[in-house]
This record gives sequence, C-alpha cells and structure tokens, in this order.
Amino acid sequence: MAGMPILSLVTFLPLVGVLIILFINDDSEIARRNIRMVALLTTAFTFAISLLIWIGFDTSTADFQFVEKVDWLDSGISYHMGVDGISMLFVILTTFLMPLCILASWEAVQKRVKAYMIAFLILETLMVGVFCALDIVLFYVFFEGGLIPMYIIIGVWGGKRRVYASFKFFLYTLLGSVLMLIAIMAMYWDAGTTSIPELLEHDFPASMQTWLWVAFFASFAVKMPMWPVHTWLPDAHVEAPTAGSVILAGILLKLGGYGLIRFSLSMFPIASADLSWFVFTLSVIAIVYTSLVALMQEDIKKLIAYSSVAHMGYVTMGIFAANHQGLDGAIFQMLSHGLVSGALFLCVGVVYDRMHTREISAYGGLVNIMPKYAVAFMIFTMANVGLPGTSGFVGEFLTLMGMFRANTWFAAIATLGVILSAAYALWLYRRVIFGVLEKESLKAMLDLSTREKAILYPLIALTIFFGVYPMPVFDVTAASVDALLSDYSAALEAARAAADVAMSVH
Amino acid sequence: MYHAIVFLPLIGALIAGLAGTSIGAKASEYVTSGIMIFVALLSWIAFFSVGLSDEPAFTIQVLRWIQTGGLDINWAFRIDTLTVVMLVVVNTVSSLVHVYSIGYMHHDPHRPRFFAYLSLFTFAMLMLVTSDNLVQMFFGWEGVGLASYLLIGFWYKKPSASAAAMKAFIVNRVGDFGFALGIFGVFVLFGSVNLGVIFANAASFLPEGAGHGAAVEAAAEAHGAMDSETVLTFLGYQLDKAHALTVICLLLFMGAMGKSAQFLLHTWLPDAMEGPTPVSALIHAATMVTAGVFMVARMSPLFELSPTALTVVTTIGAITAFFAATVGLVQNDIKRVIAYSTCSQLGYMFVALGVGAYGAGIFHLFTHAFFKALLFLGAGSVIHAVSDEQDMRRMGGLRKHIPMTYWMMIIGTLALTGVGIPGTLFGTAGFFSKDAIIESAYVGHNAASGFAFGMLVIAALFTSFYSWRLIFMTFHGKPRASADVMHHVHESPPVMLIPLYVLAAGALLAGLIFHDFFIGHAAEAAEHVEGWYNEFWRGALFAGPDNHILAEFHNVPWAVKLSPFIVMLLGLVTAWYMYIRSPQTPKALAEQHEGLYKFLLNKWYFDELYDFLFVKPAMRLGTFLWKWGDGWLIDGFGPDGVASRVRQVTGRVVKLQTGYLYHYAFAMLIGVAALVTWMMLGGSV
Amino acid sequence: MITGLGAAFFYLFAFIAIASAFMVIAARNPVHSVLYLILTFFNAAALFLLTGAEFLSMILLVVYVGAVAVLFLFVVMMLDVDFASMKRGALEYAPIGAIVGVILAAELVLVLAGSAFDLGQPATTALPTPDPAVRHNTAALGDILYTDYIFFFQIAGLVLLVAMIGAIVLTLRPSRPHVKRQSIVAQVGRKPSEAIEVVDVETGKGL
Amino acid sequence: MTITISHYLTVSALLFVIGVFGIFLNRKNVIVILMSVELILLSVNLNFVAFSAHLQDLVGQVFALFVLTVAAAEAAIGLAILVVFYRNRGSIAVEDVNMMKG
Amino acid sequence: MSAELLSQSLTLALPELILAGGAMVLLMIGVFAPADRANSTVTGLAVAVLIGVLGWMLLMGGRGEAFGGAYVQDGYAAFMKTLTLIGSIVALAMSVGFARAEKFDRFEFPILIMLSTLGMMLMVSANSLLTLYMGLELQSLALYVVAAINRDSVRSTEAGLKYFVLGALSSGMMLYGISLIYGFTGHVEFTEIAAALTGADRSVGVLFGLVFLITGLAFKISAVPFHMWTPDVYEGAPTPVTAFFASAPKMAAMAMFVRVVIDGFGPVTADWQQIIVFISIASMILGAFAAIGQRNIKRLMAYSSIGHMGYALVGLSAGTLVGVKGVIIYMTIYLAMTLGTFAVILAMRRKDDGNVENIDDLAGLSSTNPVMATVLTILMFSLAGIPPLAGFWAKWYVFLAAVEAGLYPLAIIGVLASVVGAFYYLRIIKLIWFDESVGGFVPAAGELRLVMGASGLFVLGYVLIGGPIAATAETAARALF
Repeated sequence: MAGMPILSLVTFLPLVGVLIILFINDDSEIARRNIRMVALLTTAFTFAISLLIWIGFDTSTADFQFVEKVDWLDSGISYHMGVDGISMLFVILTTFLMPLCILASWEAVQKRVKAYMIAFLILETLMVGVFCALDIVLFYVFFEGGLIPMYIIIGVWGGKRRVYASFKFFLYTLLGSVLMLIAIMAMYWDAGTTSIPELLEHDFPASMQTWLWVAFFASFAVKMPMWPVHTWLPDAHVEAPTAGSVILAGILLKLGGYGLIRFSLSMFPIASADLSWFVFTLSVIAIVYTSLVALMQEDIKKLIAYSSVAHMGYVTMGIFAANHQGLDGAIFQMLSHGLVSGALFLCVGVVYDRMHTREISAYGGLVNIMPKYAVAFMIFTMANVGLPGTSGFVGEFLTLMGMFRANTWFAAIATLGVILSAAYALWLYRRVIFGVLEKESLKAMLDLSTREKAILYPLIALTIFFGVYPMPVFDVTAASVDALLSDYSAALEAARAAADVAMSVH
Repeated sequence: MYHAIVFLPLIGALIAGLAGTSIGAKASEYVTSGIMIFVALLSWIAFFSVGLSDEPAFTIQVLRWIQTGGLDINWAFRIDTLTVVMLVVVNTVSSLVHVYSIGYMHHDPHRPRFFAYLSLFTFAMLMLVTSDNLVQMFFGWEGVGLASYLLIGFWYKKPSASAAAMKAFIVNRVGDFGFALGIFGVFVLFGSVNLGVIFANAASFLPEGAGHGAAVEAAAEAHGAMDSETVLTFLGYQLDKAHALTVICLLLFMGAMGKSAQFLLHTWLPDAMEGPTPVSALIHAATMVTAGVFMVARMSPLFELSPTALTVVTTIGAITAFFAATVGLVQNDIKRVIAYSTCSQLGYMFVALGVGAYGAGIFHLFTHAFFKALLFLGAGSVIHAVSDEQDMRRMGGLRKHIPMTYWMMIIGTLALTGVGIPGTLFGTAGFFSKDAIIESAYVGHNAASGFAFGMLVIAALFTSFYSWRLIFMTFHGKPRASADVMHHVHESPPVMLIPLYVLAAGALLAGLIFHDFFIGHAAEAAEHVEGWYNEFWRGALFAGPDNHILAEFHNVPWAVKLSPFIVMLLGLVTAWYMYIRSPQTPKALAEQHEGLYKFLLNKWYFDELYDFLFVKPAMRLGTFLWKWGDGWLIDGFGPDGVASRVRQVTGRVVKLQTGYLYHYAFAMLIGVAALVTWMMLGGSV
Repeated sequence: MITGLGAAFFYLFAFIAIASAFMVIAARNPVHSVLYLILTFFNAAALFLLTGAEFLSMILLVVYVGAVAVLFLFVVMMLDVDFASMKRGALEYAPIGAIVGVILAAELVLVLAGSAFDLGQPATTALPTPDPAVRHNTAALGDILYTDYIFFFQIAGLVLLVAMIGAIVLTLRPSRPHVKRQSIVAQVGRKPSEAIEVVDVETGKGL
Repeated sequence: MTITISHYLTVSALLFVIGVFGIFLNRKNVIVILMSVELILLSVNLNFVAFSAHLQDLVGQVFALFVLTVAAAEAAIGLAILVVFYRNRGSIAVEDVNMMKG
Repeated sequence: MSAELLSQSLTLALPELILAGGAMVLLMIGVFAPADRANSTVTGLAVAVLIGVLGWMLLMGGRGEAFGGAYVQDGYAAFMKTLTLIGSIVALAMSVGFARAEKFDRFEFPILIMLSTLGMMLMVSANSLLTLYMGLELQSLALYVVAAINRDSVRSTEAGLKYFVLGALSSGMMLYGISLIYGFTGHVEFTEIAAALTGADRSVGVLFGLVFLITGLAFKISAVPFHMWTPDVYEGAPTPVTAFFASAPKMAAMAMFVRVVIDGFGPVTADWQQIIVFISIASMILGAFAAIGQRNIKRLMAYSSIGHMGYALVGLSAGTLVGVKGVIIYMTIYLAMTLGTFAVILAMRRKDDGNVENIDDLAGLSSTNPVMATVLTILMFSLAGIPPLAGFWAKWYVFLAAVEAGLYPLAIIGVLASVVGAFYYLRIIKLIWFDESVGGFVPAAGELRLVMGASGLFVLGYVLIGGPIAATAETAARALF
C-alpha cells in the first residue's frame, strides 16, 4: 500500500465515474437510474478508498504523509500531494458527504441528471484536491476550479433567483481569490518555490507578510465567509439545490478555514499575530450580527445559511486565537459544521422535495405526521445550537475557550452567540415542527423514506459520536497542530527578538 | 455500580425512545420505571456506603473526551458525599415520578416518548451530579436543559407549551453564557477543568495566613505586591488572583442563576409549568432547578475564597426568595403557585450557600426535593381529578372527593412551611432545613446576610400564606367548578398515590433522620458538630478555616429560632381568615391596592420588561441588520452596488463606441497625443 | 545644408505644400481637394528635389500625380456624390480636436525640430549615399534596389498583387444581367449581310 | 538662412498633423479621408528623404520608395472598398458609415 | 549580395517562398477552375499549402538570418509562425462550410488569406523596420479586402472601410514613427537600433518614434486606445473572416510587437514599459467593461480579444524573459480558445434563419446541442481564466512575470479586470445552461466539430500537456535575449 498513490486515486477516482457517465448516452428512465447508480457507486467507492488514508495515517508525526511529487508544467510547479493531520480529515469529510449528496439528489433532480452527476463528481475531485495539494499553485487550481461546477449546479438546478445567486457566488469568490493569486506569485518569487512544505519553512519578510496575509485573507474571508463579505452565502445557499447547499456548507466553506490555517497562520505568523484583532473583530461581529439576522429570516435555508456564517465566525476566531484549544476547536468546528449544516440542509431538502417551498410560514406542525423527521431535525438543530454531547459543542466550546485565552472581550461577545443561536434555531424548529398541523397542503406529507433515512441516520450517528468521543479527530490533528503552534510561536519570538535588537540599536 | 446508576437511565431512554413504538407504551413505561426503581435503590446503597464510610472522594474514568494542548477532559465520575446525596435525590424523585406518570399520562398517545424524555433527563442530571470536571457538568447542565425543553414542549400542539419550552432553553442559555465563560476562566487560572486539580490548586489562591471573609480582602491588600500579579485579563481589566477568582465565581454563579431560576433569570420557570405535571415535579421542583445550588456547593472551594461572590450569591438568593414569594401570593394557577414557591425556596438555598452554610443549603435541597415533588404530584393529582383544570378559582371543596390527595397536600404544605416545634426534634423536613438557613443567615458574616435574614423571614411569612391559600382555595369552601366537572372528580389510582405516600414519608421524616449528617446536631459542642459534619461530607463541601457558621447557627438567640415559626403561624392564620372565614377580603384588598395587586399578579412585569429590553430590540435589530446592514449597506455598496456601477461604466464605455470613424480616429489621436506628452514630460528624463 | 536661394525656395515650396495640404481637408468640393492634393505633391516633390532625392521626386510625381491622384479624381467623379445632401459637419468635437491636434503638432515641431539640432551623424551608416557627382541618385538607388533590397522589392510586388486582386475581388461584377458586353468572336465573324440591310426608302414616306 | 533637417521635420510634422486632422475633422466625404492618409504618407516620405539626406544614408530613400509603392496599393484598395461601400449604401458621407456601433 | 548568400537566404525563407508561389499558382487554378467549385477547391489546396509550409518549417526549417539581416528565422519566429499558420489553417478550413452555406464562393478569399499569412510570416521574421512595414502592409491590405469581401453586404463593406481608414491611419502613424527612429538612430535593423541606443543618451526623437511605432503595433493587436475598429470590424466581417482576424493576425502582430520592443528597444525598456503598462491596463479594463453590454457574439469576442491582448501585454510589460515566455504561452492558449469559440460561432446555424450571431440565440444550448454547449462552456471558463483550464495558465504566466518585475499595480488591476471580465463569459454560460432553449442549431459541419473538439481538449488538457509547451515557449523566448 505504501507505493500506491492513494491521494491521487481518491482525488481522481470521481473522474472515472464521469467518464463512465459520459458513455451513457440516453435519456430514458433506466439510463438516468444507471447514471445515478454510477455516481453513487463511484462516490461510495471513493469514500471507501479514502478511509484507507485514515487507517494508514500515522498520528505520531506532523509531517505530510502519502506524499506524491511529480514535476508538472514548469516554473518549479509540481504535482505534489500529501496530507497531514490538518487536512486529512477534510478529505474524509468530503468523500463522506458526497454519496449522501448523490442520494439526496436521487429524486429531487430529474432534469439533466447526467450533467448534474458529472458536475458533482468533478466537484468532488476538485475539493479533495484542495485538501491534498501540497503545491500552492496546485492548491489554487483546485480551489478556484471548484467554482465551475458549483456555478453550474446553482444555476441549472437552483431555485427562482438562481441566476443572481450563481453570479454573485461566482464573482464574489473569484474576486476574493484573484488577489491571492498575485500573492502566490509574489511568494514564488520570494521563496523560489511553490511547494507548500518548503514555503512553510521559508520566512517571509515581515513587511511582505502583511500584504501577503491581506491578499490571502481576502480570498479566504470571502470563502469562509466572514462578515462583511458574507452576503453571497445566503443567496447561494437558498438558491442551490439541496445537495449543492450541503456541499457548499459542508465543504466549500471549509476551504477558507483550511486555507487560513495552512497559509495565513502558518506562513505569515507575524502578520497573523499583528492582525488577529482584525479577524477577531470581524468574527465576533459575524457571530452576533448574523445570528441576529438569522433570527428574522423567513426562509429556512436562509436562516441556516446565516447560522453557517455565524459558525464560521467561531472558526476564524479559533484559528487566530493561535492556541491549541482555538485551533483544534476550529478544525473540529469545521468538520462538525460539515456534518451538521450539511444535515440541516438535507433536512430542509426533505420537506422541500415534498412541498417545494422553503418559506417557514408554509410549514408548522410537521411533527404530527413526520415524527422521525422531527427527531432528526431536532438532533441537528441541537447540534447546531452547540448542545454538549453533539459534535457542535466541542468545536464551539474549544474555539471560545481558545478565544478566551487570547482575549476575553471578544470571547465574551462571541459567547453571546451561544444565546442567539439557541434563539434562532429553536424559533425555527418551533415554527416548522411544532404546533398543530393546520395547513391542508401539509397533511399528505410522508415521513422519511428509506433513502432519506439512509442519508440522515449516519449523520445523526456521527454527530452524536463525535460529540461524545471526538478523540479520533484530536488524535489525528494533535501532532500537526503542535508543530504548527510551535513554529508559530518560534517565529513570533524571533520577530520580537529582532524588534528588540532594532530598538536597542536606536 | 456507578456506571449502572448513570447509564441505565440512558439505556431506558433509548429503549423507550427508539423502540417505543414497536414494543408499545406499556412496555416502555415498565422498562423505564423498572430501571429507575432499580437505580434509585442502587443510589441509596451508594449513599450509605459513601456517606457513612470514611474513604476519600474517588473518581471513575469512563472515556476520553476532549484532549487538546493542556486541556484534558475525560468522561469520569467523581464520587463523594455530595454526589451520592444528589444521586439519592435525583433517582428517588425520578423513579417516583416515573411510576406516578404511568397513571398520570395514561391517556396520552405519546407515552413512550414521554418516558424516554424522563429517563433521558435523569441520565443528564446524573451526568451533571457525578461529573468530575466542569465540562462534563456543563454537558449534564445542557442535557437537563434539553430534556426540560423537550418535556415542557411535550404537548407540542399547544403553542404556549412550545413557547415556554423555547423560553426555558434560551433563558437557561443566558445563564450558560456565564457558566461557559466561568469554565474558560477556570481553565485559564488553573490550567485544567478537572475538579480535583482545581480544588487542589485553589488553596494557592488563598492569601497566606488569611482567613475567611473580610480578612481575605484585607490580607489580599496587605500582600498586594505579591498577589497583585495579573493572572487573568478580563474585559480589559487586569485581575490579580483574588479578583480573578471573584470574577470566575460570579460567572459560574450566573450559570447557576439561570438553571435555578434566580431573580432576573427566573422568568422561564413559571412558564415551564406548561409541561405535564410530573415533569414539573421532577425537573422544575426537585432536581434540575437545584443544579445551580449543587454547582455552587460543588464549587465551594472557589466560592469560599471570594467573599464578594458570596455576598452576591446571598443577595440574589434573598431577593429571589422574597420576590418569588410575593408573586406567589396572588397567583391563581395551582402549578404556578408551587412554581413560585420553588423559585423562592431556591433563593433560600442560595442564601445558605452565600453565607457559607453549604451543608444547610444542600440539606434544604434534599428535603425540598421531597416536599416540593410531593406538592407538585399532589397538584397533578388534583388537576387529574378536575379534568385538567389548573385555575384554583375554579376548584374548591375537593377535600371530600379526593381525600388522600388532600392529606398528601397537607403534608407537603406542612413541610414547605416548616412546621415543627422549635427547640425540639418534632418537625417536618422543611422545619429542619429552612430554619437552619434562616438561622445561618442571621449569623452570616458577609455584608448581605442581615438583609438576607430579613428577606427570608418575610418570605417565610408569604410562603405560609400562599401555601395555605392554595390548600384552602383548592380543597375547602364551596366547589366552584362546573357540575359536570365535579361529577367526574375522582381519586387518583394507586399508581399515582403510592409515590405520593413515599414522598410524604420523606417530607415528614427526612429532616429528622438526616439533619445530623447534613448540618450537624444542635445539642453537641461546636467542635463535635464540625467533626460530625466533616465526617459526613469529608471535604465534598469546602469551608474556609474561618468558616464556623455551622457551629454558630446552633447558638442563635431564641427570638431568631422562633421567628420562622411565628411567621408561619401568622401566614396560616391570615390565609385561613381570608379564604375560609371571610372570602371576600382578598377581592376587596385587591381592589383597594390595585396597583400592587397587578404588579404582583404580573410577576413584577418582568416578562414585559424583558420583552421590551431584549426580545423586541433583538428582533428589530435583526431586521435592521438584515434589510439595512446586509441589504442596503453591504450588498448595496458591495456586490450589487459594484455590479450596477459596472453596468453604468459599461454603458458609458459602449457609448464611446459611436460607430463614427472620426471618433475612432480621434480616440487614436488622443491616445497618441497623451503618450507623446507623457514621453515628453515624464518618460524621457 | 541648403542655403541661399535654395533656402528661399524651400520656404516657398514648404509654404505652398502646407497651405494646399490644409486646403485638401478644408475644401468643400472633393474635386478641389484632389486638385489641392496634386498641388501638395508637386511642392513636396520640389522639396525632395532640394535634398537631392531626384528619383523619388520624380516618382512622386509619376506615381502620385499620375496615377493615384487621377484615380482619386476618377472615383470622386464616378461616385457622383450629391454634394447638396452632405451633412454639415457636426463640429461639436472640433474645438477639443483642434486643441489636441495643435498640442500634438506643437510637441512634434518643438521637440523634433529642437532635438534635431543636435542630431549628429551616426557612428555607422548602413548604406552611405554615394557622391552624386560619381553616381547619381537614380543609379545609386538602382544599384541596391535589385540587389540588397531584392527581398523587399519582391514583397512590394506581392503587395501590388494583393492590391490588384483586392480591387478586382471587390469591384468586378462578372455577369450582370441586362448589360451588353463585347463579344469579339461575334464582332469578327460578322458579315456585311448581317450588318447592314439596304433598304429603299421612298421619299416623303419614311420607313 | 540655412535650411536644416529641423525645417524639414517641421514641415513634415505639420503635414502629418494636417493629415491626422483631415481624418477626424472631416464629416463630409470618405474620399477626403483617403486623401488625408496620402498626406500622412507624404509627410513620412518627406521625413525619410530629409533624414536620408542628413544622414547621408540611402536607406531612407529606399524606404520612401517602398512607402510610395505601398501607398499606391493602399490607395487602390481603399478606393475599391469605397466603391463597394457606395454601391451598398448609396453614400460615402462619413456620418453614414455607422451601421455598427456600441 | 552574393549568390551563395542569396541561396542561403532563399533556403531559409523557403516557407515564405512556397507560400508566395503557392498563392500565385492557386490564383491561376482558381481562375480556371469551374466557378461553382472554385472556392472549395482553392480553399482545400490553400489549406494543403499552408500545412505544407508549416510542416516544412517545423521539420526542415533552419535557423539564422537572411537578406542581409532583414529577415530572421529563430526559435521564437518558428514558434510564433506556427501559431500564425495554425490560425490561418483553421480559420480557412472553417470557412468552407460557411462559404457553401452562404453561397459565398470567392476563390480569391483563400488566396488573400494566404498572402496575408505570408505578410504575417514576414512580420514575425522581421528583423528590420522595413521588413516589418512591408510585411505589415502585405498582411493589412489583404485583410482590408477580406473584411469587405462580402461586397453586397453593407456591414461587411462598412467593416472593410472602417478597417481600411483606421488601418491606414495607424500605419501612417507607425511609419511616421519609423521615420523618426530611422532619423534619430540612423538605422532600421533592430540590432543596429539597439546598438545605437545603448549607452548613448536616448533622444526624445527616438522616444516619439517609439510612441508612434507602438501606436501602429497596438492598433494591429487592437489594444486600447487604438482598438476602436475591432468591434465594428469583427461584427461586420463575415464570420470566417472574423475568426481569421481574431487568430492569425493577432499572433503575428503580437510576435512582431514583442520582437521590436525587446530586440530593437531593449536598452530603453524603462521607457516603453510605461507605455505598454498603460495600454495594457486600458485594454484589460475596457475589454472587461465594454463586453458586458454586448448582444452580438462576434462583437463580444472583439471586446474579449481587446481584453486578452491587454493581458498578453502584461507579460510584455515586464520586459523580461519570463514575460516574453508568458506572452508566447498566452498567445498560444488564446489562439486555441479563440479558434474554438469561433468554431462554435460558425456552428450557430439555424435551419430557417441561417447563421445567427446574437448571444441570446445560444439560450438553452445545453439541451439542444450538449456537446457544443460543453465545449463552449469550457472555452468561456477558460477565457475567464478559471483554473484548471488553459486560460488560467495563460494569465498565470503573464502575471507571474509582472509580479517578478514588481509591477504590482498592473497585476492587481489585471486580476480585478479579469473578475469583471468573467461576468460576460458567465453570462454566456448562463444562457447556455440556465435558460430555456430557443431552438437548436443544425448539426455542425465536420471541420467545425473537429476544431471544437481539439480546442476543447487542448483547453481542458493543458494541465497535462502544458509542460512541453511551456518549455518550448521558454526556448523560443530565449531567442530574443
């Protein structure tokens, strides 16, 4: 197994599925079913293979593992893949969510099934690639490439304002990331390499760090998204088809957080330390502001979308708190949010498939006819609220704790989010699930089908499992986070020492 | 054994919850109730084995939970006397409520769910009381909150129930906000959230040679240079050790306030009565709401070091005791009266904690669990009898119809009002615990204890009044319910009555039996008292070296000892006069003091105030931020604004392309002229 | 380099050239424009002559005046433009245009003329002009045009070929109906009998 | 009174600018535009010839020769295009050459 | 020039000679071929000749200078000529179907294309201003004619007229510049000019000359503000002609541009750098903004090409080896994208309406012609510069050079413009995928499908094949340094 390019395999396996689907050249019902089956099997198989990464992962080292490196294009760029404790779990998360997304689209998507599945499989390749890439250019390629399938997914299979949403999504995120591209080039000229491990070793001059940091931040902040560049997210989420929202919330948002850890914090420690107050400010504003906004939403998906923004606020806060709790919490929060918000969108999808509306006011009293659904929705709502015992708690709690260690003001304000999240989440739950079933249109709704159970139950299990026993995650991240933080503090020490010397000279 | 105690209820919950529909309601009931009875018996065994042994506290590791950096949190049980006391309280009441619910809920189609929730609650509560670290406690803390939310909202078709459930959860979250920050602070100060580590290190926060109370502060100032080292920066304040501890204790206490429905964060508790009555008995009277008391007692090694925090605890407790009692005077909903009573009694407990009489606080918690559960279940029995009517104005004269319930309620009231003969051992449970608290308040050292004493005595008067008012309005006088209802009034089945008997026994005898353990014996010498006390608690409750309150309160003046008794009688007589003798008086009084009456009836207008201060502004702010912040400001000047600017620019640029040759040529000319000028002026030199 | 009478002639020719060039663009009637253009060319040719570029001077006249200008004249007349319908120039941009143009002209004149004063001889000269006394201008050009510059000469040929093809492609209408075309065979093969018919015409009657 | 290269450059520059002016100030007739182009080329040739004389270098004259040739070809094609345009549009007014814009 | 030298020169320039001779022979063939098949016959043969020329150049072509240094054939020339020839070949091949469908049977068209291509090859190989001028004029004159070749169409003739007038103006300006450069340096060969500029104080006269020269060159690559002809000509000219305009001449003009400024004016890089930065920024911005309002797809492609030339110039403005390499790669990729796009445009053909040009006609293409839709989507994303498609790499190389040269403002403005520019590409994709169909197109001709497929695969597969291309481009760029 050692010689097997397992990361490439996982990354590009979905493309094999694409090839197979391309050969199904028919639009009959059978063909469509075959397409779905191919997509499902491909993603499931990819997931199975990706588990081998976890199994073979050595938790004792902070080094990159399963490394593959081949010269690619030129200018020193290489096809360089590898994972460490920070990135590995995101790969698994991606491959795990994918089959669920395919399943979620089983009946919801009836038009252009072929294109839909192809787009999703391509998206999977690109997302896995982002987390595996060890060359910064390769990273950028995967990072940006994801826009293409996502744009198509939102635009073709989305809701009423899909055109607006897809354009906003695309251009907004593109705008953010082009500055990063320039920064990448500047880094290349400064360090003479595009290899991430080497860049991590390289010390960028402090003045340059600030600009590089800003450029990277522009990209990742939009992707996360952070306040005030978050407004694309509610639109994109609302209009995207269910599976699209799941991927968007579950994985695409994580790209930003992953990038912040991998690049901003690790490569520009001085700038990160200098500008952390800025991130904290944006984060706590995001948490409070978007929670308040979420409170007033009338559209289920929009509400969840705003709550995603708030949750990402914890992540950014945790990352730049730059301590174990913050960083581990941020990583965990991202993984957990991937499961939970994905699950919430799937839950919305369940009722949307039946009613074709996301207006909260169109629902009410669903528990009467859909008890199982109500239970599932309740669990995810509680996880979203950050109830201990669900995975949502661990990340939220740790990021807050990390923040508290860094700055209590921000921690205190951010903790207000705990109250607000309960308010909007339960308010939503109450309006949708509780009450008397009055609306005629709702009375014919059926409870979860077997397919939907197959989607939601694993998510429930994981949500609770990781809430009770998150150690599998922390065991994986520990070594890498340790290494990152010790590098980080060493860099700050060095900078401070240099500054002292400079001071003493004057 | 402890694994069994904690996890069996969870298993019960899972069985009832997941398999409830397939195995049927009956089976669910029996399984969960059976498990609970078994667990309750185990807890009593644990109580005696731990409480009467002389082993130190020990922990049982279960599973790793969160380990990152220096933070090391495990699922673990900390077993000491405080834990087993709580185990007994929780499991006894819970098992009785389970059994009672079999009868009470037998009409309900969702019984498996109900029992699953009950067991789930019990599990969470057990996690809370057995926790070895603050985070696990927080887990239990929130877990009981969840169960409470689910149970309050059990009848989801009632909008008021859903709203009350939500309110309960959110108000609790406000408390949790403080609790969470407190935990963070503890971690920063102690580098750990494990109770063992915290308690071991807490001593280092004690200034050298300093004693309790004012002495600590004096010493802290004296050793200013040494101890003023900043250990925590909170909200911009550089805090030294003593202040840091105060801040943390206050934050933790905020959590306790939320959970225990203390003044300012109490608004959820009366609304929580929307849930089924057994739930009120279990969660909102006997167990969950006392979690705050438990937590403060558990953290006594920290609180004991912070006189300021203790003063705050005392003050809040006293205000709550008084405030809730005043509101309880005029309520008409039978459950709400008891709910306010609970609120008030929780205030008593906090006063006890605040003045350093932790044992008294826990003792009251213990006894209160019995008589308050009894009252609630009795009230449930009443409600059950009168076809789910809860308004006392439509009851009356039920004594003949449901005699057993009546007598049980009487016992509960006696216990609540603390009937007993001062100076002797003849008394109900409340007599021992409540009087101990009042006396402790009298001898307490902190700034608020005098105030607290006064408040508590007044509250005791009110308690007596509203408790008897409840009895008189419900059981005496003429029936005010419709004939149809009266026709159907019936005594509850044995499955509901038996738990009442058990609780009644507790309410009558718990004080007598256990007061020695909890608060020591009045007749013994002070040293001996502390010895016995320490033998029982063995450090589970920490008292500073100067804290001799438990010894002192036994020696209060007779007037003080008598004061609760007197006000109790006063209340009884007043109630008798107003509701038996001269039933028109209350109405007249209400009309005479309409303002005051409305004020009390509307619970001091707290709901309205909070609605005005927090809920409405939050909604308005939310809408504002959404429509104006996101819509107008960010999108308007951000993407949408840029997009429309781009379109404008595009329009202009496109207009430049006129189609006329001469314009094209002109553009070229301008370009050339510009470049040539540029070269001439700047470029060439 | 040019002094005395030559200089005077320079000013004369230069003035007429510029003035007539201005009239080319200022004249109302395009035919007048063409004529002014021809005048400009004549004077430019004279300026060429003053520098010793005899051959080019003549070529300018032959090619431009003889061919190009005449071509222009043809086209102007052929198109038979209805001058009355010409819109009066909407000169709203004229002031700005004039300003820009004047600025450009001023810069060119000032800078170029100014810097040209210190324009020295380059160190190397690619193709030194032979002494006109030894080898006159036309011959000197001829020497190199077909040798060193054969490449460009050929390209020039291709350029002209393109011009030819282009003109034909664009303007030649091979078979327009209703146009009587010349048929040489028919003309040559015609017999008197087909061409003429002798008819007796009685006086006073007509045909 | 010495005539130097500067004088030639001045004349040429003026001719050039007049030619350029002719193109964008002209609103009447496309043919005049073509003539303006010829003026520009003339100014170029004047430059070449003057420089050639100044530098004592024949290249300038050769260049001018080719410019003349090309200019003739250009004129031919320009007029041809003009003719077809006139056939289609019935006008060669500059303002009528604006079917396409934006 | 000795006979030996001459024969060497001729050998080196053999591809050009073949092309010239071929054009004349084909002219004869065209004249004598049956009128109804003249166009297709000559087009076919012309394609064959061009392919032959390309093959000869790549396989047998030598390296060196010829005709006394006026002509140079180096690695750079070979690379850029290859691009130019490919552009011509493909554009010509794509015209067949169009010519047949539109009854557009002028056999002179392929011949003019050939002669124009010859002009371009001379431009690429130009090592002196005279060669440059002659090549440029040979190319331009042919282009003027082909723009107006649909002589019965007002639009086509108007396009020709506009192109001609402005082209003549621009070549006049350029000539004026050349004359100044000649006058102030005394030379027309690039190397000699560079030598004359080295060390000496550069006079303003040369710089003025440079400005005018760049004006002419910028006109040819349609860079702002000398771009005004582009949209009108692209729209008016028959579509195959537009396809040709958008591909081959751009390659040649850019190749020439690069060689002139690098080889001829290397010593005054700092001076022309400013100019190029300016026109580059202006082109990128205008290309991005103006395209948004367009409805006609050819017109849109015109603005798109303006923008793309701006990006290519970003590389040139760095003035370094990396920059030139970037330009080369950019042009390579741009060629592939633009040809593919025009293949699609040419395939926009309805049964009833014939060829259509409105962007709105693409609505719902994904449901009617999925393959074509996919190719166009890929191309549009690539034009927008989204990785991993080729268009991204094109931008990568040029911006990389700009960043190396420290031209951060340029790079930042460039990437921001690319975001604005992405908007209109997205709009097309939106029409293709999101909107309801307005009726499909007839199946595309074989050659169009081939071009589409090849271009789509190239753009998609650049990540796999980009290495050798970049390496070759680097070798080519080295020829200039």
